[in-house]
Amino acid sequence: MSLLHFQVLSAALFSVGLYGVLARRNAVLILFSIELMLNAVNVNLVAFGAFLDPGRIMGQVLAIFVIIVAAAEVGLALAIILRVYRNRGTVNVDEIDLMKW
Amino acid sequence: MSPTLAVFYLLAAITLGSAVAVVSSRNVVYAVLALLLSLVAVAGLFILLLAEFLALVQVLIYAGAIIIVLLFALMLTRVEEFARVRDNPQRPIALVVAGAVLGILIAAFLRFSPATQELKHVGVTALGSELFTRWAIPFEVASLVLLVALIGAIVIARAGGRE
Amino acid sequence: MQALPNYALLWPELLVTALALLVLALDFLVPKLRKRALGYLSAAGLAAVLALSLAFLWGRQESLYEGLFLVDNFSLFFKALFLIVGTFVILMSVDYVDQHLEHPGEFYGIILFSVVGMMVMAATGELLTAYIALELLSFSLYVLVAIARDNPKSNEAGLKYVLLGAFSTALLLYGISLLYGVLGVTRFEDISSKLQAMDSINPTLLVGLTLIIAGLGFKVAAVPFHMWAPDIYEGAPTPVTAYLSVASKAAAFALVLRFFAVALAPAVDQWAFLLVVLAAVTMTVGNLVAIAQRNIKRLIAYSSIAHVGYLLMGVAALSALGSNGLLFHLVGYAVTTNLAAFVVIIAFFNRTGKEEISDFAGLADRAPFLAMALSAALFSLAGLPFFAGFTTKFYLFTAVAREGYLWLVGIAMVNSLISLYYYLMVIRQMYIEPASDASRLRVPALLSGLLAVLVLLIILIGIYPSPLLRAIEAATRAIIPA
Amino acid sequence: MSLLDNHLLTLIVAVPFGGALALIFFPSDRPRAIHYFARAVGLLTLLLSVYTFATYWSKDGGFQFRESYPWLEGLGIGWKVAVDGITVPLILLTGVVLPAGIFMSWNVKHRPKDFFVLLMLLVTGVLGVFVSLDLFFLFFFYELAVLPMYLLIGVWGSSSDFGTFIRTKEYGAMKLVLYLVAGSVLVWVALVAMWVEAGMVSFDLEVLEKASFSPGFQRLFFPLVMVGFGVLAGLWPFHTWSPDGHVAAPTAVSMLHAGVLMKLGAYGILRVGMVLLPQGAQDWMPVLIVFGTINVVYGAISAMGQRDLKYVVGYSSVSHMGYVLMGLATLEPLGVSGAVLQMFSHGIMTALFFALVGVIYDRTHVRDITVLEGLSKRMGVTGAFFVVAGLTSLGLPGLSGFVAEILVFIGTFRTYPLLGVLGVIGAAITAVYILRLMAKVFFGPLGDRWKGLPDAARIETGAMAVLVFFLVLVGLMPWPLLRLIDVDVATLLQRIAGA
Repeated sequence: MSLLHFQVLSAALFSVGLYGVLARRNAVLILFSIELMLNAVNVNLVAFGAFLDPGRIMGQVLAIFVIIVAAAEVGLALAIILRVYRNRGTVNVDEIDLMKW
Repeated sequence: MSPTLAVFYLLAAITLGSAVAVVSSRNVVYAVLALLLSLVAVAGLFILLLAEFLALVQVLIYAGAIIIVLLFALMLTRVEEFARVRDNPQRPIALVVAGAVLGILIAAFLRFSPATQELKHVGVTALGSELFTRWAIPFEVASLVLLVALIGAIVIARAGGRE
Repeated sequence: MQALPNYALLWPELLVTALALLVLALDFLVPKLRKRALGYLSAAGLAAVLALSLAFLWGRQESLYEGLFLVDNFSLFFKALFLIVGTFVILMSVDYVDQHLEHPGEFYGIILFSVVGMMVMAATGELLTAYIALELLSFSLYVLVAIARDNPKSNEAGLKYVLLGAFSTALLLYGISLLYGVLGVTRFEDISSKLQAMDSINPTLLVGLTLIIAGLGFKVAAVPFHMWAPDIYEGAPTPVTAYLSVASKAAAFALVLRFFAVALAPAVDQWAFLLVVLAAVTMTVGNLVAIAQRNIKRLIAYSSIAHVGYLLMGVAALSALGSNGLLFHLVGYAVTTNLAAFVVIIAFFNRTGKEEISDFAGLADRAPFLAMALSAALFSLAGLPFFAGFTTKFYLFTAVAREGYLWLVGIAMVNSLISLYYYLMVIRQMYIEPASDASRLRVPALLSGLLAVLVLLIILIGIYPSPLLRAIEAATRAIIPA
Repeated sequence: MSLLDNHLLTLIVAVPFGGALALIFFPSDRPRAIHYFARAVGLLTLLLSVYTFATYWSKDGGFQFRESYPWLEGLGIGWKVAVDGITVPLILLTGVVLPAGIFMSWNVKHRPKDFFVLLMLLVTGVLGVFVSLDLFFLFFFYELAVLPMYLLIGVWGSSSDFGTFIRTKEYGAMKLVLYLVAGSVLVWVALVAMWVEAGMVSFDLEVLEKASFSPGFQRLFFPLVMVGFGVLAGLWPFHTWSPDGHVAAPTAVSMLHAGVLMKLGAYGILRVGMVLLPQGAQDWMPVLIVFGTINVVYGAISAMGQRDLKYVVGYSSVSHMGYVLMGLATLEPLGVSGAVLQMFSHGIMTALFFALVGVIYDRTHVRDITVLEGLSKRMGVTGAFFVVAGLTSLGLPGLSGFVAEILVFIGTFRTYPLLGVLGVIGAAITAVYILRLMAKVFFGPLGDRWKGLPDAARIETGAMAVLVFFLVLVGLMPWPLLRLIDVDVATLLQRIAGA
């Protein structure tokens, strides 16, 4: 089990998330895809911190912050999504088109 | 293959498999569950990296938040409507872009092979004291971020007004 | 245990936070009719913090946690800018909030929180802190954009903003994680010394830098990461649009400038070309697409994108003079000029509820002062003399040319010419086309007063820029020693 | 009067600017007061310009009335003003045309306040360019002179109906502004390049003059200056804004724009291009003189084909500016002096032309020369003045145009004889269309529609009489002007020859 294992995993997770952001139309699912990308970030941070950083701590600290903010982001984004859903009855981003993208 | 490596592959498979499920599922509820699974598997990976505290944070906060999201979604909307999922016509483009990014990242990682050190536990105390001294300022700012998210979520999602 | 650091250095941020909490608390106590008072209180509070900061912090050179938080002229310059903009935007919003929003307390409170975020962004010399501060700003803006809950356009803008914002943050963070992996540090000065020690840039770091530039590119709305801006500008409540186009942009540039000047200076060859291309494409696309716009807020959105292109030149041509030029143009264009334009748009919208460019027909007869002020703002944006835009553009372009980018400056000047065309189309509506509704528009005294101040500032910067430039030079010296 | 002399040039720029500022705060519902105030400002400008001319007269040439203050040390920009023998006549020109234009605007009833504010900003720009010795301020005022044009034409201008299509005033305004700003962009690039090349210390013309740019640099950037300023001078093929813009513009604006503003272009080529890039000037002048000749001939031929009286004058401006460009391009003392004198002469003449067209249009509401017939029977003064302007335009001896054009022709014959011939042919074509026009419009049988036509009002007659006076005066006594011009032209040409 080496650093490269984690890096490749993180790269794969990031790419899957990126694909999701670009391919999905449902706002909730776009949000989830972004969370996958953030997880890829965390895998990177923790792995780099563990394998490379002599202090070993900074990677984890960074990851904690990312987790906290990401969780808050899910909550806030969902509140907005719900509001849109109530006003418009849809959460598909390409049907939300009062203004062109 | 060492046992840890076997565990790594298992967790990696779960992480990626459920991630793919998240981005391809036709049902939002399944997607939430897959995301949850993926998050938990990543927490397992953190344990492999001897970052147990972080694994705990990941499960409690992150996965917790996602569960709340799930409940939220189920409670406030009718499932069958929320679950009506279709994808963009631009899926092939998305696939190409994501594939290219993956290729670039892996190519870059293969050419980056620094000397690594032994994995070692990081005490929760060390992490905590670091968090509250050296990183006190971002920590406080992060609490404001949470406050803003909370206020915002309430103001925006709260029923009422001219509905 | 080391000695307790000097937390007193944080007092401006703490005061604004306290003010925000106070406003939120008062919101529960003050009866509904007196909500305007919250706006005035917030504005007065920010002005007070501004005065105190300028009085006590100018010229200080101190830092907390070895550069994690810096008190220097650069950060103070931007803090003053944010406090001024915050004050103006809050005062601009009061009427609008009265008429259109249900939650004044939260509105002002969140604006104040975002000011805290921006202040930390300008003051930090470390990536994690920068990221968290950026998130405080972004979260506040997500909420502010969507805060008109019953307006579907506002909801829609909020949704798009939060999704694209989160996406760009993910790119930025992945870039940061790679940078941390390769260099093992996150403080700007450490990054700089590590980069200096490397003989060649390894590909992982290069990918990381590219992702960071892409993520920041989203935040400043540089092409090709700009597509969110027009929709969000159009859909957001108008005072929030003003805030977005001015403050968030300034904050992002504060961060970008310090990051590139302090942390990435040793690797300048790796990213300068990327930024040059980004700048050229951004200004050209912004200006060309602006020509086709019918909505005044979208027009300003695209014109802002174009101006981001000009500002990016200042980053690409990184030097003391380039940084001066960037800051100068940021103040001249973004702060004074855009704010003035938005005061007019808000005043017009409050009275008529309209915001299409064709709705401005005959404004010269209906509200001569508004028409004159908007013309001054548009001429300033186009870079015509007597107005701030002329002097700041001249300075910025000259500074960029000095670093050997004369061809880029040529492109920028041609762009400037293109922009004149669509600004003139707005002026044509106001002065030449007849009004469909000839009734006179009354402008409330508060907005007139703000507008008068801003127009005077536009002219003052245009013809007597020396005092402002001296402050800017002092700010630049904090990040780029002469 | 040393206090006045020490601040004369700042004052001469400040007067119209201050007038504009003061007018902004005038109550809009007092149109008479606004008109009177504007006239006072115009006359004060005239007074100052005459004073400048008269005081400079006793000096030995070179830059006089210097003032200089630092403004932006970081880039080496300062407020530095001075005039030499080339600029003084142009300041006098501006001082004469401004009040004439203001008096001719007595019938502006729509938003007179805004009109005069913009007009004065325009003149501030013009005077600023003439006095500035700092390239930043030169450019600043150059752009300032363009800024008010869009509104001046768009709000107070008039559209032309060609039967099959309409040239709207908005079109003319937009075209003019975009062309001129496009030209200024080229100039701007060149200015910045010179600043960088000269060591990034100063935008001061006199400092840059000593920088001795490399021949390659000069060859590369002179065309930018030449074309950039040339656009405003009506240089072919970038002249098309000029007829469209001048025709759409209200009378006073056409007078100032064709009379004075176009001279900024030629002045810019001289002051920035020839002074700072002498080697480039030598290399590129053969090209400029060809274009200038095309201007003369092409402008004259185009004027011949027009039916709209104002378009005739518009194209004749293009043609006459060609003489200025030709003269400059000879790089020969007589030619260049002739060019500067032509700037003055054409400025007065074309202002008079546009004033006359304004008077006629105001009475008849027609500008079609096939319809206008025998007007001098009813409009004697107008007809007489038109004859003076027309004869100046075709170069009759005794009027200012003759002196200027003969100098240009001599200069051209000495350097490019073939082009000199073409220039003379251009003058001949001018004679044809002007004489034909005068015969038809003024001296034919009186058209039935025009039986009850009133002549020019007293105020108009007065304003135009001043212009006529200068045409005759300079025609009879050109030497006071030429004396000033010759000294500094000689200095300039020595510098170019030494490059």
